[in-house]
Amino acid sequence: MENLLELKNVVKIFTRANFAFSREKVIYALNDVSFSMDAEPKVLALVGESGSGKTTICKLILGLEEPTSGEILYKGVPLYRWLKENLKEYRREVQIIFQDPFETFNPFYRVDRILWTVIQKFNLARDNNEAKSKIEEGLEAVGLRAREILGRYPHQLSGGERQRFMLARAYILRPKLLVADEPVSMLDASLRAVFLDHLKEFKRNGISCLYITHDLNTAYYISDYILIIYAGKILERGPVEGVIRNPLHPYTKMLINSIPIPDPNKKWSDKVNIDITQLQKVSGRETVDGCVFYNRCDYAMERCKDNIPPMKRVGEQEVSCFLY
Amino acid sequence: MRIFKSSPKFTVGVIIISILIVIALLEPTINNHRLGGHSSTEIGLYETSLPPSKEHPFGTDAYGRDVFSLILTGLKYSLLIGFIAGGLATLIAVVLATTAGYKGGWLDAFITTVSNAILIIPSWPILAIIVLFVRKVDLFFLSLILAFFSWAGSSRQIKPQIASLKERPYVELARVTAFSDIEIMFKEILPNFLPYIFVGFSYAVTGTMMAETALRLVGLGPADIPSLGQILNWALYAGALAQGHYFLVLTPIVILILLFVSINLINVGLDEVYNPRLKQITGV
Amino acid sequence: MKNKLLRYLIRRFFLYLIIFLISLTAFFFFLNLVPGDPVTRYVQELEARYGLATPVSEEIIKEYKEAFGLDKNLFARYTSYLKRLVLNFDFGPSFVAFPTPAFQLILDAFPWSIGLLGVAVIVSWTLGILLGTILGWKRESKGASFALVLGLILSQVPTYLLALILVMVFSFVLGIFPMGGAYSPLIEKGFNLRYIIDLLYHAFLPAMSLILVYTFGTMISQRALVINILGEDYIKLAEAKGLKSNRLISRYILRNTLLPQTTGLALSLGFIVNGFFLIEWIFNYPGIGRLFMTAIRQMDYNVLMGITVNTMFWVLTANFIIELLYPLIDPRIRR
Amino acid sequence: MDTILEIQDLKVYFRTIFGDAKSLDGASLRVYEREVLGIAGESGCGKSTLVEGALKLVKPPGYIHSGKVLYNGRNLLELDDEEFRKIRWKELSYIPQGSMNSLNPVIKIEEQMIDGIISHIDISYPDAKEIALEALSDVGLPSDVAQMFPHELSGGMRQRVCIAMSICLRPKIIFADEPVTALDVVMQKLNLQTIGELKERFGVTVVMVAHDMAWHAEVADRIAIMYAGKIVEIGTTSDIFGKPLHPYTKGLLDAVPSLERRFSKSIPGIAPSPLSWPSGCRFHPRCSYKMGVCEEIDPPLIEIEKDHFVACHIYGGR
Repeated sequence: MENLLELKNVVKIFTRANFAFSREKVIYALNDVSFSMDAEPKVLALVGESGSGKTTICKLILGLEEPTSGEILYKGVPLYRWLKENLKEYRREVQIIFQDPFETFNPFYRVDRILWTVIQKFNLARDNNEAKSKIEEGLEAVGLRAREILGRYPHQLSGGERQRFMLARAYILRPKLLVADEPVSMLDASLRAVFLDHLKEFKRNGISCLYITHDLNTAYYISDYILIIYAGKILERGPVEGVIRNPLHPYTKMLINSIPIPDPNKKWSDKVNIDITQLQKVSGRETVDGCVFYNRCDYAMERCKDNIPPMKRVGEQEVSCFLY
Repeated sequence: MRIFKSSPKFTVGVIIISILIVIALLEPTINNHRLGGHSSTEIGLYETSLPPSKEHPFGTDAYGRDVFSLILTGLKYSLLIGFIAGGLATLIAVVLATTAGYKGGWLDAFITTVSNAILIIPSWPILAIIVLFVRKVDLFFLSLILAFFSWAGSSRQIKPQIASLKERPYVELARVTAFSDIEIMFKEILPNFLPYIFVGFSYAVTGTMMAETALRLVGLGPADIPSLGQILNWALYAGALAQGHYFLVLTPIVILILLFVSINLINVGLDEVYNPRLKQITGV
Repeated sequence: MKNKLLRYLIRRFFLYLIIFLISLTAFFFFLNLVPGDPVTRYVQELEARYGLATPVSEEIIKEYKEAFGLDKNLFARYTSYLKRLVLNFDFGPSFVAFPTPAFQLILDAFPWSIGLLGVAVIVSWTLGILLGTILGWKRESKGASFALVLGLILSQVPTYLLALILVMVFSFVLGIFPMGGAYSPLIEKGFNLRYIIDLLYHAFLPAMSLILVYTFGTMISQRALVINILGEDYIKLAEAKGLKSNRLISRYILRNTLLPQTTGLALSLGFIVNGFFLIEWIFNYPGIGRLFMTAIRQMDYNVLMGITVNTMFWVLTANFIIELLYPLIDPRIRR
Repeated sequence: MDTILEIQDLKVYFRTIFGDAKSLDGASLRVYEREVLGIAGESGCGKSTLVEGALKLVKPPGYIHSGKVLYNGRNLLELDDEEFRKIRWKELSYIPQGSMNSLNPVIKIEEQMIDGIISHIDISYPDAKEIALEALSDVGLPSDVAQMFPHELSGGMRQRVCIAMSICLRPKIIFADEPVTALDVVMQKLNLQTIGELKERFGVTVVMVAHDMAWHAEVADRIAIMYAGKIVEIGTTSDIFGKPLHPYTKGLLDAVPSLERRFSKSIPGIAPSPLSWPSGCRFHPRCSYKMGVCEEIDPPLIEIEKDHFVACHIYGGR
């Protein structure tokens, strides 16, 4: 049973050049990222701070960007062959939920157009009323009433309704893999749970989900397996219960330790001290040598400075750190 | 359209420009009726330099032509050149701006530098020399060179919009729904882009009209096309100022100013409606 | 830090040099590819005007061509033209005032233009920014809506049309200002007060026709900039800090409009110079504008080319100098 | 504990072409001395507008409709701008949102700190610089930050500069509007702890607006829950988390996902719009305890037990 999705040593470099003969500024958005999702439907969370490269991974999987080196395989076949030879089928099987509910709707058209084009493009219905029933079924599945939603313009819908509308679009398509890039970060806390419940339900309908977020709470809530990414490199991965309950990598520890618990009796016990390296803006690395977390790590050793720690298996989890 | 209610500037601009356009369109019938079939540029129809009267609301000029009809013809030709050259310039601007905005990178930087260069360098002396030394200057050639120098202005208005529209998530959503590039361009980007094309177009029209009037004022360009600039030239060279025929000089200027101001009002009105922060301040 | 800034400026300098050379070459080739050459056109013009017999003109054209080296092939002419231009600023002799080189004519006329243009632009730019800031800051004040309407109209009037109106109203009708020229003919030139006042008296209308238009143009754009900035977060914090309004306006609002206004000035120089040529023609002001117009009438090719190249050079240099200020105005550019 | 500031029935509306958006529709609140008061609620509930109203920072098209802000026995809203300006920053200071551009991008950090100081106490530039550098070290920032420009600092550090600025003149009350929202998790903890310590280190009262209940659990002494432009519950942190009274507060606490439990439940329905608030109690369309009276009468805020107020008809009887 080959993997549904696999990334092998993917590297993505962004160069910022301008016209007047200047030396290009090289930024490593992703350096040597490898992970895979097997065919069995699951929710895999990719957790990282802003600038860690998680959105770049999303764009690479959807073919909106090409990797500088390394390979992306979908069902064992390289992505570029999918995009060249049967783009339609790939688009049918791999779909996306964007972060900003206000920007994913073209303000010029009514919202129904999004569902109609999906049905026409992938000819999911033989005639109009089959299409209509598919649309209603899709909206019902995400708790929206067709009567209230259809026929309206995007600005007449709330943020929560719009994100669920996008879920309905995915539901109609029945993709194999749904990539969700920070789908709930723009929603109020009270609406998040209902959206995330629907994502969980999708798993029962055989739809796997790559859930990209900076918020460990929501990742813990819905995912089965979790990857921690920092400055373009995967530092730790494993089943979510294990990684949250006993984090291995110092960075994961620091993340979990920084998340406030909504309970006055469980306040933070330690005090964070500033490290001066935090002064400058962090966005990707210009150089590649050594562990990416070296200058913020409390356990940094001489070894960590110049060579990159390989991925080691510890129990069910894997971690890239010389401590193990 | 909600826009009329929310921006008085836009409404005033639209009213003035529509009146002027309607008059220009009716020019052939009005002049036929007034001049009994003669063309308004025909010399010696009436006595020379008559003061304004009922029959000749703007009087007559030194060559015995009725100024009112002359102005109408002038308005027609000025608008004609303005819209042809302006349309051409906008076409060039939209094509170059979209390729630059859509492709980005090296091509984008190159086109921006070229358009900035054209903007920075004073175009009038170059235009004047070209028109002077080219033997045969017809309407088409004049519009072409006018368009060449004014596309830069409108491309500067259009390009930032294209670049920002291309980045919008709904374009990426379209790409993920297997839309082809063409479909994305025309179905997703173009509809939201129309207001900006109009802004670019109005910049081009005012730009070319100003340049054309400047050329004709000093007597350059095709004499057989009596635009408002040409009428002004005739008036000045006939010593209208010295002889006190101020009306002859004032009327073409006032109409030109009306043209430029009304088009600009439309632009400012559009900008206030589409620019959230300006809108917020004006309480709309 | 310093060498990065230097490298940035050197890069920009080369960019401007390339723009200048390319536009010069494009203009030169375009003109020469056009049917007929300047000399023949010039002689034809003379015939038309003074009824010279046609056979005579053949030899004259040939002699003129040799004199101006127009008979060599295009590329040779271009290289020699460029060599003369770069080495000794020689634009070639003027057709009309034959022995005097075009460069000399331009040199005499140039200070008049720079003086008037420079003063008018600086006055209107600063005045426009001040008025625009006030309009943006105090929106409900009584004069505000009137100034805005006036601004919306005046900023759109081309400078040369306003010049016509001003000369008509103030010189011909009211007669309180001279009809043209830079100084009254009998005046005794020299560094005395009477001469200076006379100069100002003559320069007032030409300057006003530019100042009125460009001041209101800058005012309108400044008002929009200020309104935008007032919505920014750092203004909210500045107000929460309880800053005195003049400090808030100067260090927070004005300071942030400097960069957009400077780029605006740089990009509109070309447009202003366009109008300025005509203003000098209307007011018969002895600058390069009037020289250009007389050269137009006499088809004096070398003077025309000289003036165009000269303005092109000066506008590009002005832009380069303004760009030098960018890093000082906005620290983000230094990065 | 005596009251340092009291807000009475404050209303702030925004003019739109569809009529007035009543973002803040009559909020009453007492702030005690030397406490950290958390103001919680979701987007659109009017919590930021409350702070902007109290500090008279409301910009057109918004306007202060009515209400009083009592401080030192005076109603601040009746002071003219110049009088209000005198007490700004010296007594009432402000920490802006963690968004990108709360600092003036074109002038140095040092100058932005100093101009707040010089506008209020008349001392020389070097002395003011001394105060600024001291404030920077109070929040653990090196002194060469003063010579830097905002774009050279990361988001978290920029926010610490804002915190340093707000304590330069040792004010009585600091209003913080979503101070850590746009930051990374680690930076959020760092800056949140600093804000929490302001009370002990400088004896200052902090009013912190934030949408995340977990932040209030960490630093707040008392919490006011806001919904649809009004205050629906006020109580000590332990009371709010331990014995939440208002149905919306209960819903809010259940909805917040956390690493403690993998289960959270949403509040049904959608947030109402300030252009047309629901009649009576504004939560009734989404409330599972809804009674007939809830749709007609908007329940007043009453003190059920010591320092624990709630606006809900369920408790009306007692």
